[in-house]
Amino acid sequence: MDQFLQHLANALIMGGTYALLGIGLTLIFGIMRIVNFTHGELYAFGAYMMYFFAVVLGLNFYMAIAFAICAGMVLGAAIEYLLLRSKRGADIDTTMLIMIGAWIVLQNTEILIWGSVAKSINSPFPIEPLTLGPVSLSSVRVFVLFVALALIAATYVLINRTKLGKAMRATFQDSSTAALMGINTSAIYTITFGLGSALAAAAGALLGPVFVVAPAMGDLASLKAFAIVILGGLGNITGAAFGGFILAFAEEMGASYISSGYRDAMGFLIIIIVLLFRPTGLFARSERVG
Amino acid sequence: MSRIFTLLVLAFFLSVPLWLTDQYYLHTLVVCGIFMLAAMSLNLLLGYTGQLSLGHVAFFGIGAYVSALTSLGFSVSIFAYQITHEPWPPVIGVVLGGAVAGLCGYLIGKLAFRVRGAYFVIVTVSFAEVIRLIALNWIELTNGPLALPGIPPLTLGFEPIGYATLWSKGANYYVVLTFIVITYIIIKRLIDSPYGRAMIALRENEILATSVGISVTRYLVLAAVFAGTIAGVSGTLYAHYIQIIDPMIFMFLNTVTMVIMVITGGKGTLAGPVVGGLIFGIAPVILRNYVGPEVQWILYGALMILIVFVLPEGIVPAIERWFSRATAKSAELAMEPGKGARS
Amino acid sequence: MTSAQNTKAILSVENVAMHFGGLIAISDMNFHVNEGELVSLIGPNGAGKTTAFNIITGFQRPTKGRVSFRGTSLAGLKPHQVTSLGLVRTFQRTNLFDKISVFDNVLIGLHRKTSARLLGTLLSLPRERKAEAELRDQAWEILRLVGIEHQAKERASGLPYGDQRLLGVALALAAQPSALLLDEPVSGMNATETGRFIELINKLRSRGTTILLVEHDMPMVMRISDRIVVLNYGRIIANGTPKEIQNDPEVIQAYLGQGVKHA
Amino acid sequence: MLEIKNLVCRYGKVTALKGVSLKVPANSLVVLVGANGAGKSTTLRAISGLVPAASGSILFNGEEITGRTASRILSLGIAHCPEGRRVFGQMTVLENLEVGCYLRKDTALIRQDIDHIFGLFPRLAERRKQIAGTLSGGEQQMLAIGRAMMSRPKLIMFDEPSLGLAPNIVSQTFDIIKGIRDAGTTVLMVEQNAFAALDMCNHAYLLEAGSMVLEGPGEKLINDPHVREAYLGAGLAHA
Repeated sequence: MDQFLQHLANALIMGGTYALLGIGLTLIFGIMRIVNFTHGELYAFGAYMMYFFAVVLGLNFYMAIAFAICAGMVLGAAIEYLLLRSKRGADIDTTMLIMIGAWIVLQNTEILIWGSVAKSINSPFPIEPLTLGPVSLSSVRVFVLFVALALIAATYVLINRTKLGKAMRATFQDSSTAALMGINTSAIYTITFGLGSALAAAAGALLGPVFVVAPAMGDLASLKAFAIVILGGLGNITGAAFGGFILAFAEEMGASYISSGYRDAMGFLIIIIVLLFRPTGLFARSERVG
Repeated sequence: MSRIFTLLVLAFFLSVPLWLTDQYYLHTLVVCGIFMLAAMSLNLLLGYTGQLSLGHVAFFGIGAYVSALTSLGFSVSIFAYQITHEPWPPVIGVVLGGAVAGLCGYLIGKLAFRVRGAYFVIVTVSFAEVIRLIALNWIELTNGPLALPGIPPLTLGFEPIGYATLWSKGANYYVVLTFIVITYIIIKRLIDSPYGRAMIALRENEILATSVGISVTRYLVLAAVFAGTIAGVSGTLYAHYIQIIDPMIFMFLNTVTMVIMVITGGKGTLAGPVVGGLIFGIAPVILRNYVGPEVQWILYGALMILIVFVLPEGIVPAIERWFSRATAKSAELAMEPGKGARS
Repeated sequence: MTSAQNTKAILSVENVAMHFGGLIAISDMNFHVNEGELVSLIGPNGAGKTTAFNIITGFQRPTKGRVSFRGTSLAGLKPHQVTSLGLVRTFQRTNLFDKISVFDNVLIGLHRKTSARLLGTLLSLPRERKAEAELRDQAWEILRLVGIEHQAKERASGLPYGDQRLLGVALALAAQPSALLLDEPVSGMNATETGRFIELINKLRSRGTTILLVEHDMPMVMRISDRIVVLNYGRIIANGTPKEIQNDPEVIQAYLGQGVKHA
Repeated sequence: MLEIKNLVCRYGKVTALKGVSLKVPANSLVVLVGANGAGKSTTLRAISGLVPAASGSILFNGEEITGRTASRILSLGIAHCPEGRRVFGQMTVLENLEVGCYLRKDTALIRQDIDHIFGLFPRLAERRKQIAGTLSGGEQQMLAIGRAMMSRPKLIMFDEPSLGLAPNIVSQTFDIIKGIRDAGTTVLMVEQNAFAALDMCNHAYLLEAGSMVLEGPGEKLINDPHVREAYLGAGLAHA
């Protein structure tokens, strides 16, 4: 039982960052219908930016996180503006090929700049774990969970309560009518892509100090993000948040009770099972943005 | 006209080992040919049925592992049963590898074609990743990350004639070339038949295709079986040629390589994967003298984006169009000015 | 009216209703088409014509009621199975295999006529080569019938608009229909193109093809129909000859609205 | 107020408008009638910048607006209430109205205008927190009209406001549109329900296959046999 509680706590902490990844991708893939293979790369980018700001430039840890998130937003918006804007309305294959190309370029640029050796980032948190009954957690991980939850809440408020959020939802539901309302739908798409990318970068920036930063970290992150989005239902932000926690839980259980080698297989099995038996996602009935 | 051209190209490739003495270049061509074969099979799905299958490397790797294990033998225990297999000749491995990969094509096709578009892509990628993780973790069978070394090279021949084992690169070159020619003919016949037309119809307009009586799943699955089998066979050739395989064979980048070959050459054309395969088989050899692998990949990625923007149909259709325009122009000069060829 | 009373009926629509959530697209629809007849289904925008058409062709399943063709119920059949019964449709907007040649379009349309076997195809056996040659002959025949044989080598998308619509019909004809369902075939055509289209329809009728037409072009509908079925707010408000329909007050009201005065 | 000269629009190979000219004077209600596919909706979409004009010009208060973006045209004072209502089905009634005034900066007045709309349509006021997709067809039409009014337009265009609505709701909708005109907003309306539209308008145009074939005061067109022919086909009816 104690063991189980510990796993649950671990899953909760990973789930927060998975939820960020998933919400970011559900905006891009679920709503804009871009099969975004660069999503994981933006996650890796966020981690590298964290390394750059916190270690190379020696900035304050918290400021470095904020800068890394902003950098992710800028890169994401740039990708949309340069590569996707002129292809809007093109079939899904076309944009997918562009995104695969962009993924290869981004990943290898990272290797070129930072080398293939993993980097580590020190956090200002004490090394001694926090103990809560049978569960012990490192304080940096608890910090990560809280920041992730705050970012999820901020995204929710942005989309549901602000004028920009209303314009985004109007554009997703019916872009030509939204244009009739005076909304610059092109700009909305760029902003949405930037926002989704910022969330991926946030996940990377937060996990960078927990694990290490390596060029290949993006590959699995992309596919896991797809699993989360599919689990939650396309374009469903609440679904993606839950999807993130479910995936983290499935991985934790898979790793501890089946075999640690199959931890990463859980996401793929979820994708295959959900798509084949419940293609609209588990949370299809709940509210949707787009 | 085009038949003569095809035969000339074939004659050229037949002559290559006669004058190309550098073994490294020959080796490059053999590997290039194997990937070209896989790209040709991917083209069936990606080009002719229009289904972007990004798990193609799974069929390639399954073929490689099945053939390697058939010819190496193995011993595993499943649920307390001990299964032991004694080594068989590599030729049987090639057949089995193709068959198992084809069967996987059938099963995955049956399942994955229940979803379309982006979902299909994600299911295929996931399938390949699951297979990779199995190859990595089922150490008893696959030796995991430690690789399967010592795979015997192909041995051809019959009892009364005697056997020839393909140790040399030249011999392997001819074997791969033979497979490419056979595959080319098979795909050509398929495409020019009602079967291939049904696949193309599904790519162009699925609803319209069903309205003239074409069954969607039947023809998509058929394409997946052919694609799986051919990719599986190319995997077996790879295993027996390189003689060592490890789970890295399932890397997503290998699928991307095949996709780039097809897209650059021209998806949905017979010659597309051949041209694309040659370019991307040979380009690394030239580029490696100047830049590192990362820069190479950056160039490939950028090229892929560029192709989508500038030459979305690929090289082969562009050349064909240029050629037909040129001939139309000369015909126009010869005869009275008529309607020029339009694209 | 039941199908029993109309022994000649080849296609019958009985008590069909279609609901989308709370919205009733079709409330209760009953009509039939006799062998060799040309029936037009008309109605103002939003009357439910497209829904009716999709139900009849098996692209949508009705909430209740049944559609039967030659006595076989279409319930639960997939579109390609409906086609194999001989009930073939065209599409409202130009719907062709755009990127391939006109001739290959028709070859694809001939899918139902193929007798090629897979292994024979791969080995290029004489039987399959003969079957392919026969298929090609039939494709030429259809192109000639429709009148676009001189454009056989063109890309489908490169044809003038009117010819694209003709090719759409050629595709449907290639699927060997005993009844042809045309969805707004002349919309967007100019007068000459419409004229050619009417000629084609007359040719098909002389070969005994049954036709159900959904169309907005009233002059054409009035000219070629044997019988017209008028749909409004998801129910049939009139069923009769063109002359009867044109003078039916309910039809006039459906089309022109409730007016204070009357012409 | 609005003047169109020789407008030509194409969708790919199909020419939808073949040189359409019309005038909408200030404070009037002008209708465009014609059979399906005549090019009525395309005309409105061209005015609001959703469809590019191949040639010709559109002038609004003397200013050339051809080629302007949809948001620029809206900010000049032309609102477009699209065919089929097109409310944002997953947003609430209130949010739909708020999106309608997306371009406005005068936040203080917006509250007032929303209250005004709710005063006009009490049924919407009762349902202000309801998701728009769950409203009935008539309520959605009210919402679409209210949303278009939220931008405080000088000219408001309605595309088939009666489409798919029950007859009693149709007459109610037409009353609202007349009310809008009477309150001083110019109206350009596309309508299939020809008799009712011609009855309520100041001036009407008949479109046939992308060309203007007839124009005049509404009561004149009502009695013109050409209108009936345009809908039901020529020949037989008079034979």
